[in-house]
Amino acid sequence: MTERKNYTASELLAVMSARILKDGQIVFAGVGIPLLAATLAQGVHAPGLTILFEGGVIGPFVVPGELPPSTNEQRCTRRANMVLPITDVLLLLQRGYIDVGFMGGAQIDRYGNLNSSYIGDPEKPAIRLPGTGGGNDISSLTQMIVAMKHEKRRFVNKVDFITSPGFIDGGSSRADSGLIAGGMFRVVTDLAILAFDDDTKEMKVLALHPGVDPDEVRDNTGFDITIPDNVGRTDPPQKNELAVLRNLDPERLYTA
Amino acid sequence: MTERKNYTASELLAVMSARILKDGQIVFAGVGIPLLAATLAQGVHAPGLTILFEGGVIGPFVVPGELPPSTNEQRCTRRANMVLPITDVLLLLQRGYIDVGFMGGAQIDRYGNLNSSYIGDPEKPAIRLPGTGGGNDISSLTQMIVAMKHEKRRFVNKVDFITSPGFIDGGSSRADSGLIAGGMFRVVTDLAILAFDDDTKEMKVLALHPGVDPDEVRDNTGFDITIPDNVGRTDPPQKNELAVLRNLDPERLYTA
Amino acid sequence: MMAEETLVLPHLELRRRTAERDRGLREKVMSLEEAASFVSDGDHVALGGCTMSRTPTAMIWALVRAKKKNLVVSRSIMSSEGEVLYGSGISNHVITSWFSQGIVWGVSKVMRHYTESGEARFDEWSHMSIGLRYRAGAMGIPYMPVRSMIGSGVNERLGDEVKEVICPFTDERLLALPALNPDVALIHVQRADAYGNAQLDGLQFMDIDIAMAANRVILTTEQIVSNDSIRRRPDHTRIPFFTVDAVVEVPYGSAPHECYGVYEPFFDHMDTLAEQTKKDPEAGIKKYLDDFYYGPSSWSGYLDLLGADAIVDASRRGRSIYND
Amino acid sequence: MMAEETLVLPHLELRRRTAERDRGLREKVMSLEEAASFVSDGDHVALGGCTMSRTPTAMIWALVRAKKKNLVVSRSIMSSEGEVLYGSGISNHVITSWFSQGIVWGVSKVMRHYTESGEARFDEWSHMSIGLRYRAGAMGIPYMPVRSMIGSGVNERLGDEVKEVICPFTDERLLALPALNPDVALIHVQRADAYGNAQLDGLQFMDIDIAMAANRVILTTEQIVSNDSIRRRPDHTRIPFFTVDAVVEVPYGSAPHECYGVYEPFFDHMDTLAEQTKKDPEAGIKKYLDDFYYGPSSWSGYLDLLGADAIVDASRRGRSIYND
Repeated sequence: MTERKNYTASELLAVMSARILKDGQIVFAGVGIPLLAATLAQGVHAPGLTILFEGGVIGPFVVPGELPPSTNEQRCTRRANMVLPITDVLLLLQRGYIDVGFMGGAQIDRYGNLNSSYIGDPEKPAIRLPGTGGGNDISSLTQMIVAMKHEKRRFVNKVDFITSPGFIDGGSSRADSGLIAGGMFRVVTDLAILAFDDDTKEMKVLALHPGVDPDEVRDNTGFDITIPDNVGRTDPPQKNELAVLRNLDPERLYTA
Repeated sequence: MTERKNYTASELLAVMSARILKDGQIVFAGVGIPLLAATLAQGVHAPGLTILFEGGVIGPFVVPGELPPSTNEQRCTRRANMVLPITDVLLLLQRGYIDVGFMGGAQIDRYGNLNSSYIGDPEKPAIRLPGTGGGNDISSLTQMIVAMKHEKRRFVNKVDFITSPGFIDGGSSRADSGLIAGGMFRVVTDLAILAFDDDTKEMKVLALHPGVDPDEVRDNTGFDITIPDNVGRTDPPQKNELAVLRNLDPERLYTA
Repeated sequence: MMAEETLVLPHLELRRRTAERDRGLREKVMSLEEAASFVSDGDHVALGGCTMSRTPTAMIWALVRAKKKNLVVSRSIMSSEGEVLYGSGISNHVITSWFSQGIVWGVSKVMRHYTESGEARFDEWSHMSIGLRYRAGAMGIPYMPVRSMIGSGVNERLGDEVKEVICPFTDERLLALPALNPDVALIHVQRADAYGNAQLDGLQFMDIDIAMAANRVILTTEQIVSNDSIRRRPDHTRIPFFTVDAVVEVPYGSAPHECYGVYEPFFDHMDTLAEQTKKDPEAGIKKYLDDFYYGPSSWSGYLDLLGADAIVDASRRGRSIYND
Repeated sequence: MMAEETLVLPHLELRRRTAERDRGLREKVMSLEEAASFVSDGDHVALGGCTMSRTPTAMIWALVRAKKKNLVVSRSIMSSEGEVLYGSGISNHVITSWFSQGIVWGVSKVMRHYTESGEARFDEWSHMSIGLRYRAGAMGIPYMPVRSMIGSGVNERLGDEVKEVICPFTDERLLALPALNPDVALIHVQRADAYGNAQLDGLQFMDIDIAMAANRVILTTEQIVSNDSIRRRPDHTRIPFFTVDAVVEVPYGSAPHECYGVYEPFFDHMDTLAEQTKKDPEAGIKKYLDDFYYGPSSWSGYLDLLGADAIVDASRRGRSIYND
């Protein structure tokens, strides 16, 4: 990332994540990059995409410049089709109505497990993080997209604590544990788009972002990561994508 | 019942049932006599009594002359405090919020089991009756009052089929079957008020209605029934009770 | 009894069927006849409403006319629509807690005729058990523990369709009710938008759980409103659009039953039906079907037969709930 | 971890406690101070709302002033009220799925200080698991089967508080969540009548299940309305009177958090709190309590400290949800 770019790392994250979403999908989104990306997708290529919030909201439209501070306040309900109790909106995941769960991540490992609970030993943590929120339920019950900054301390060989399960120990271990549906689909970073091997369930690079060298990914990943020779390349963020995004977050609360 | 009376058998049933209800109770009522009796109780001695209907209604007031045809139509919701889904109103029974379940009966046996499903062998019934409705849930989950006509064919030694459980085979058999709460409290008929022995759970006469001879009860009961020597006597329906009742059902749909 | 292996859909199969559905925000307004194509012979069809309330009469009318076969039909409580199911032959297997025209008309002679002769099945569950079966289906769990139905003949007759479970915390014995995920749900509401977002006034019965549990939902509605009006009161939406596959505008779509706040039951019509099926239930219900189901060329033709007087009277009574 | 024998109340004990309550239709309007007497030291207190929405701030304020002790407090998601619980010492044990002031302020330094030092417990459950624990409690069943939380560290750390169960129909492995019946629920609503019939606008969170599950409910409300107005729209009532033990009228009772349609969060106040607790979390939260909890002589005094400008601004933003 040595070239000068006309977008921030967060904007890149939002644009690249948005492109993965498909029209007609039902997307369970967190605030921040996931919400921005899902709203961006609606504005650019997926007008029939539906956003759900864990606070109990189906099909809202975000008012530009009024991004909600969490998924549990009235700003989340603007022009929504329906609001319902938290437990019921989460049960839609269990019932199978949701195509994609989409959230940010603090720490992820080679099998896509996420940690947002403890840094260090849970019995005596160096840092107590806020915890799972809806993350555990979403990642347990549907196909996941995670958007996060690509840093070595965030991409670790094994998370200190599995808050939101990915493929656990890889292979069939997720299903063996009793999680028979869902699983990690994509991890989107400011360097690359990552996927998981069909058999081993190890993270691998699917495509590199513009100007990103494979070594840059290796250097910023805390475990050996597969980068195929024929690895893909993403197209840079387009003007219309950035324009929609900047209209949504003019104060750059989430895209600084 | 040879004397001339200024009330019908149904009116007697309604009045005698109403007197058993206490102020402040929450009563899950069926239509017909139970609803009339509960509304009568509200008007005479229990203004703070709350009626619930299985259609999903909490605390309605019945409009005189507009008795609902079942517990599932809008007439049931007049001036109600709340309406809610059927499953949720029934779950209030399971949670333990309800003091009394109050319904009519087609056939009852010595242990208070009710049948409203089959006359004869269920595999090849002589008569297929409409079935349980909420009866099974109510009688399984709370203390019950049943109001019914006292006839030999209705008071049988053993019901053809247990639609709504009373004390099953008597003794501890109800609790042993897994029904750890609730049970039959009173059966009100046009001849007497009946209760159940604390130990054997057999039906017995608690009080006889005005002018009723013990033999009249024996003759109209299909099993040996205990009538203690010191059996009680109920007071005849009072003017104010009958006046409230007749105002509620001026066309005598349920009190003919 | 139903074969045990098909009683509860394995979770992955339930999810596969759900994933296949087009759940995007899209218009799905169509005619009764078009909507009838969403019901296949042999389907499990769940009916919204209860007894004489918000019965999806118009959709049943369309299914009868489309000569569907071997439907298994479940509902909280069945009224005259159950007689229509048996009489028309589109279903000879119903699952419900209570089945008659209504308390005031005594025991249904049509129900008695078909069940006592063995021509049709009437599987009896407790009221709450049916509700909790739909709810488990709506929640995506395969069973729901319950404290009811235990110890009764109702339970006994269901055989392996219910199972005893032990609470792992309290060691209490409970009954496990099998989740019910109907193939199709027919639900009638006061208003919905073209996408299928539905608002229900008054009594909700088991409709929300049924909609969430079913694999397809056909919504009939008194009125189609704009999506804008739905979005102004999102806390009034009870059924979300992505559960719905067809939206049909059918004024008086529950007649001769009631639709809360819009019309009460057509009592005279119900009286006539009860009278007509008293002596010879089979002939009586066949004549009823000939007159009201096969006779008219359209739903308006059906309403013509009910008559303007009756429609006005039922509407006046229906609206009166909001008079004070 | 909690002793297993007290994790789920045996059903007969739950019923006994419920039967003892005066559930008749009666007025129960009282002051915050009077309502505080319904909370005993050591009680399990469930909070309605979620994050910065419909937090029962005023009631927590009253409990802090009444110097309650050893409360175990559960909520879907905790925000700054959790910092108040820890800082005031009325609870050193919370059960929730997420605990910080809010995403925009980063990780709560107060939460970190008390949990990392071992002074306080923060039991983490998944969001839906907490909801289903309340729901099982509301339904009167001792456990709820679920497909979530399995395989995670969250599950593992809960030890015997969760159990594996096998579906008797599909043989699928599920997790059994223990029912949660709080001793007391604190719920803030937009309006309620003097009997405790409550209406909630907008997001409902887990409040209805909490109210049904709890053994006592303290309702604070922006406004007390007549029972007549409740009875005109019975399908808007969300919490029935007989679950409620106290009704307290407290305008701005969720400030500095929001009450849907009435006011949005007091963001500047939240900024100040975050800033003030950044360097020395313990001193910062103590000062906050001194200023806002112990300082004012009444709830209006608390609102005075928030200031008219902030109240007007939060109200304008809150009401704006109905502007289009």
